[in-house]
Amino acid sequence: MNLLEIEHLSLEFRTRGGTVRALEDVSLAVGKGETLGVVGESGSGKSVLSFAVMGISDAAAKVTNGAVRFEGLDLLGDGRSALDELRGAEMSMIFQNPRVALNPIRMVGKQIADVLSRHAGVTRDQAKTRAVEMLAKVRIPDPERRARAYPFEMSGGMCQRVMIALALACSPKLLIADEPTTGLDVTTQAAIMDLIGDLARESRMSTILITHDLALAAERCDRIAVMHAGHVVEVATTAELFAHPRHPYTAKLIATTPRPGVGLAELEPVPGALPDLRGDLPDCRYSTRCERHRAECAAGPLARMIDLTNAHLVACRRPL
Amino acid sequence: MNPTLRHIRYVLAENPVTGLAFAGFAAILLLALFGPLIAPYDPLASNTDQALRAPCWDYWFGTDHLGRDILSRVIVATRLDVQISLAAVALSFALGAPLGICAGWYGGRTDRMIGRVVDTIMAFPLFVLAMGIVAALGNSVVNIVYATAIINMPFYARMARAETNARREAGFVEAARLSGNGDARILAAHIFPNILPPMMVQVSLNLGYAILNAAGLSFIGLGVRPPTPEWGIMVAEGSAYIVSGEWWVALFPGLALMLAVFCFNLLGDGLRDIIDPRRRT
Amino acid sequence: MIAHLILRRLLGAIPSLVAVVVVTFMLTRALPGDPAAYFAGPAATPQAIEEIRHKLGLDKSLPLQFVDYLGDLARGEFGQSLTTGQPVAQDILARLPASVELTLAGLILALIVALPLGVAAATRPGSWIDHLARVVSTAGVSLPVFFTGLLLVYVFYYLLGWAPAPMGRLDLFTSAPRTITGFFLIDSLLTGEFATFRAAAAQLTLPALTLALFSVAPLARMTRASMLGVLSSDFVRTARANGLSRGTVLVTYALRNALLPVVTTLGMVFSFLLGANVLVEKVFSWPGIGSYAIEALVASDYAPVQGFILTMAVLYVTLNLLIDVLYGLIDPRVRIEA
Amino acid sequence: MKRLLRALCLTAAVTVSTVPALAQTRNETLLVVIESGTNSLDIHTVGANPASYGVTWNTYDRLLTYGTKTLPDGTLSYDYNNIKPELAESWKFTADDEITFVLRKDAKFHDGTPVTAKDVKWSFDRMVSVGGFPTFQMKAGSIEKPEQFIVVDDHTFRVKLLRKDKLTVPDLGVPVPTILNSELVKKNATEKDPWGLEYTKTNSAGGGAYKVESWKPGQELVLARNDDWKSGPLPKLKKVIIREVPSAGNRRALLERGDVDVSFDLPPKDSQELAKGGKVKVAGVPIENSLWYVGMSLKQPPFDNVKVRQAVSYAVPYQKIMDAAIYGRGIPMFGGPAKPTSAAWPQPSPYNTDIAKAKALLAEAGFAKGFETTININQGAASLAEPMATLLQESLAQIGITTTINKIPGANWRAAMLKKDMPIAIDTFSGWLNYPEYYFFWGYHGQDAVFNIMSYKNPEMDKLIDAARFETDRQKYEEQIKGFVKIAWDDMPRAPLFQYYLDAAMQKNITGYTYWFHRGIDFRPMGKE
Repeated sequence: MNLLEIEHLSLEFRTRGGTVRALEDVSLAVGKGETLGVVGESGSGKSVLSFAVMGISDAAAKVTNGAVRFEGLDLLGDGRSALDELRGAEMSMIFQNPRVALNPIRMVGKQIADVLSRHAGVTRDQAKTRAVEMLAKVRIPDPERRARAYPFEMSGGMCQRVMIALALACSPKLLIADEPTTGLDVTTQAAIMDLIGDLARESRMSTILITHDLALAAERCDRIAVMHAGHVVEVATTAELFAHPRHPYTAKLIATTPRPGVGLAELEPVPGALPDLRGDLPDCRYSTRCERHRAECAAGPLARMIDLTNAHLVACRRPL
Repeated sequence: MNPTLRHIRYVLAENPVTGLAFAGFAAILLLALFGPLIAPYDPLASNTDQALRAPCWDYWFGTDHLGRDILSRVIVATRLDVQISLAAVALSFALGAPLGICAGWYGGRTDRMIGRVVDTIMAFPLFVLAMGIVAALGNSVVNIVYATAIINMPFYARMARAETNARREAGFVEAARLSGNGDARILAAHIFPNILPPMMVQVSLNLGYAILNAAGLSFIGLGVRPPTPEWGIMVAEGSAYIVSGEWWVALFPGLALMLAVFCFNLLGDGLRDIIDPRRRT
Repeated sequence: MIAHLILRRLLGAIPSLVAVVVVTFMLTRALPGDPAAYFAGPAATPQAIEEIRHKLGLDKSLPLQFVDYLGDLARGEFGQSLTTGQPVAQDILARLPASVELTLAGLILALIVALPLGVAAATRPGSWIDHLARVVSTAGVSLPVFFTGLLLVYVFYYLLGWAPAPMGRLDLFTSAPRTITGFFLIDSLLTGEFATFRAAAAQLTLPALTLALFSVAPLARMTRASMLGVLSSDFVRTARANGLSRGTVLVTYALRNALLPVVTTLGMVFSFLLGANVLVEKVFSWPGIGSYAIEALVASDYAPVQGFILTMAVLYVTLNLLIDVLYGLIDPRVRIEA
Repeated sequence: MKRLLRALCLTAAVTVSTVPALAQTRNETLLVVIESGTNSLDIHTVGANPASYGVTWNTYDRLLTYGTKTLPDGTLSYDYNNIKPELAESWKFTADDEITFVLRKDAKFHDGTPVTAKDVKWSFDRMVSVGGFPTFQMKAGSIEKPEQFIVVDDHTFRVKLLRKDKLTVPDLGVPVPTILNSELVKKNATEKDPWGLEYTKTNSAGGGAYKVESWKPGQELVLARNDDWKSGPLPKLKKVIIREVPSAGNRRALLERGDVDVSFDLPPKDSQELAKGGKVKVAGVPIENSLWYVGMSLKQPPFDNVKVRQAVSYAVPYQKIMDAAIYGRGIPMFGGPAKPTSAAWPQPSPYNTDIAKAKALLAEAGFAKGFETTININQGAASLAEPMATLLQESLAQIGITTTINKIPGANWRAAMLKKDMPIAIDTFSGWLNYPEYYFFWGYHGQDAVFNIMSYKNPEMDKLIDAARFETDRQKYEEQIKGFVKIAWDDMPRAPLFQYYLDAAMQKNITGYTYWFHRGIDFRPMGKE
């Protein structure tokens, strides 16, 4: 059984400018111990999806359809009340911009201890000791002293380590890492990703890695889901996806991804901009940008996720 | 429909209170314009036989100690009160905005000097400063306006300074500079129009404060000359009658005063919603 | 570090204080009226008035009077109040605690209402509670304080008889506690006079409530705005993602951060309230420095007006310092980077 | 069980015995609320305000005082015609130009020092030397120079008279000539302040019926009975607390709810309603030798024209003012006979509200179309004067005179009076010493005193006033008075409005309240039933 299953999830934002259909009919699954990458341009709905899973969506967000099952428990339905207990304990999340994602006026050790005393059923003192242990575990030197530091006194990489310590404090089964390396320098990025990978393997933790960096996903993930304008357009194992991208968008994305041996000048951006998600949208939201777009693409509803071979799913009438 | 109008309509629909405030504001303006035509009695005519009548069919708001109709006085007072607050706010805007813009634009010594002036005014207890100014210059509407303007000036100067500072390096300013505009022209034609919207919010909030300030001055006897109807002075006069049971003398002008200030304040909120949806407070 | 900050702030405040002294002097001399004529009493001849003018030093030229004034200030002399007949410094010292106690009580009362109101409004923006909070707090700030005060007296003292008579800090049968801080509430507790405490608290309730009504609005608005900002910030999202309880998220994470701008507003509101005090003290016969200043102003009694304004300016500077310190206590960034 | 019973009895006994004790203190304590209190404990100090008159009245003794009489409505009043010894045991004219006082042998100051003639002389020297109001007031009774005061022996004191002045003796019973403890004050005097004014401003140095127990300027004054007082019957009240409550509404509420015993000098509307309500009693006595009036400055044209002044006098809405401004708390001073028929003062003027006549007079004066001018009032008395001004303004508008109302801050009022630049002013004046010529000397005399705000000058009137001052023949004296009153009616520099009441409202159990010309409360005869 999969640890997490997202089924036909649709979500919209009610705003002053109109209703934004941020997610539409999104289905995904994450197995135990698996690392799933979710890639796409910014604004494609990756973060919205992860927030929906964690149940920390904006107040304006409204799930109109679908289910999110964690170990079989529907987090949007019957399991809603359990969500409070799950968050931070069974599933947790780390964010981009670690320096602002931590409480600026609370010592980091305390912030970790807060999580522990909430979920792990330990006393305040025990929580403190465990917090220092967690800091050591994420390879922060001199953890005793660092526990008493404030986020602004630490580097971005250090902050991200703290965030990881925070997320993993209660040994969750699922970690959602939302652009965990954005804003960090290259060496730190690698160290952070190594850390996440190591810790995940150690505890057979499932990971969802959300990133706009296809190269990073290629390096770290077992499977990859490509998102575009609130749709999942393609899902496949990493090797399969890179070898045989079937969706034109995926192909474009891969083409823009830096590879060893290709100079920056040769990279081409994905042409066109993401469509406005308010108002009427074509069935295939990529159609306005798609070079392969034909009249027939608009004929009849688009069947989601055509299962090709080898668990390779794509949402396109004219796949490559 | 153009987007601005649509946005305004949206804000109004979203926030019924703002709609109410706009309606109230319109009503106040109408009263200020046409008040003397609507008032059922001469607001200045005394009728000592009818002194201190409780609200009744002939006198909806009752009569005061000289038998004057309170409803008429409340209505007619609208114009003066609106005039006082508009004039005071306009004046403090006219004083504060240029000072703030200069401080924010030139920085350095200019900024420090203007900052010093503003700090000095702020270091006074503002209401007491207003009292002092009115007492020193003499008891007149014009001096109330001056006093209110002076004590409100720092708020405009500070705001204008901050807003200008934030826009000093903005693209449109750079563009204007490159196309050979002098400082004065940039400030007047580019900076000023851009900082106007946030300043307007401050203006509407200050309108209410200006009325309260004038009322407070009236209460301690530094106000409008009798027998001119003015809300503050009417409350002050009426306050002497509360304990003896003639509550209406103070209550109705007090309510009018409150409603006006209330409308102005909510209007400020509404304007802020319209101008900057993100910063709704 | 904080000491360094305080010192810098104090030095920075000196030019403002000097300007306040000069402006105050000019303002008081511009007041109409002739104190000499006023205090010469009934039936005074011009000659008698001249005598008094000389006695008061008012026959000297303005610059000379200013030099005299500066000399007095340097010696710590604020002059004599003609209205109460006492040295101004002594009057102000005796009355300042009354004003400050009242203002603080009003402020604390306002905070008790404003913080939860602001938080509630921020957690449900656009809801009925948000609108209610907005309308209620705006209504409070729309009322002239003297009107609110009178109304409260009428209803709670005259009609219902719940509140004690509005005649100052204590009723006639309770004697003031031994002066330690000058705040009756604190002094009576320190000396263990609980009856006095009750009496003082009872007298304080209505005027403090009047001030609180006036100051709920800015505090609640700022709390709401600041909470809205903080609640949508990344670290609150982190806290929520970590499953921290609603209370912890709201109070320990969001509110503490949201307090920073509220503290700044608090300072502004406090100095505003000191001004509003002038009117409230008049309504409640509160023996504070506000009512003292009004009487002096109306009598063109220079010394108390000057002393009062100077005291207020110093208070304002001190207040800003306190806010800086408070800021440092809440925000480690200020503390460590200072 | 027995023990419990005993304990119960004991508790009951304690309760029973403490309650009356408390009630006893409450019964011997008087709570007074006033608008604003004294600024000095000594009437001789610079700028001592009117509230200080009442304080010194109770805390100091004078050589002489006045007896009391009962007015027709039952209220007690001081008796102008009955001058009594106070600190003096007796006094008599020992020569035509000499009064000799024999002091009480047993009188002591509050600190126990016996009162001697030395103290009296020092006190008299002081009041004629310090300048300002005290010196001035004594001059009114021809008491001017230290050389006039002679110590005969420890208990005999003599005053030499400069001239025969009928005001000399009455002037010794006003609040000013207090007898101070000279040794105590001298000890606290400095070179700069030889009369120790700084000391007595905040310290009481007398031997009066009450001692100052505590004084918080601007808040509260507490007086305690001087149990050793010998200059009169021992007062019933052991303690008097005078609290300042600026808001008139609050003062009324306090009284109506029974939280205070006396509210003094209250607004006319409150007096009228409280008197009508019957819950408390209101003692209202017309203030002697006093008058509210509309003054017109002869220095400000067109008020130099007598017809204009008369026109205004006919336009004043007298009855409306009586009803709406002072709620009947005064004696009307209009609509009297055409000529003065008595030598009383104040007395009603022959004027009445008559708009037609006013218009005609204005037309005669050449102002048929009216003119513009200002009505000036004292901010400090605005609660009374403002309604009057408003009514006057409305009435004047009917005869074409457009006016603005100028509220002049209390501090500026005296300066404005001195300048005499107010075209129309509404004000009051009252004299302590109850003589018509005293009033006219200040209000109408060509010496142009500060209270002659109209700057009215008429040699004929001056002659009559001056003559009346030293006239001994009753008949002639009355003729002189009628003479200058007649001139006042003809020339009409000021239109009399009413003689105002001094109102004191008090709980029904309060006894002994007495009206005094100085308008302070005398606590000595007061008590509670």
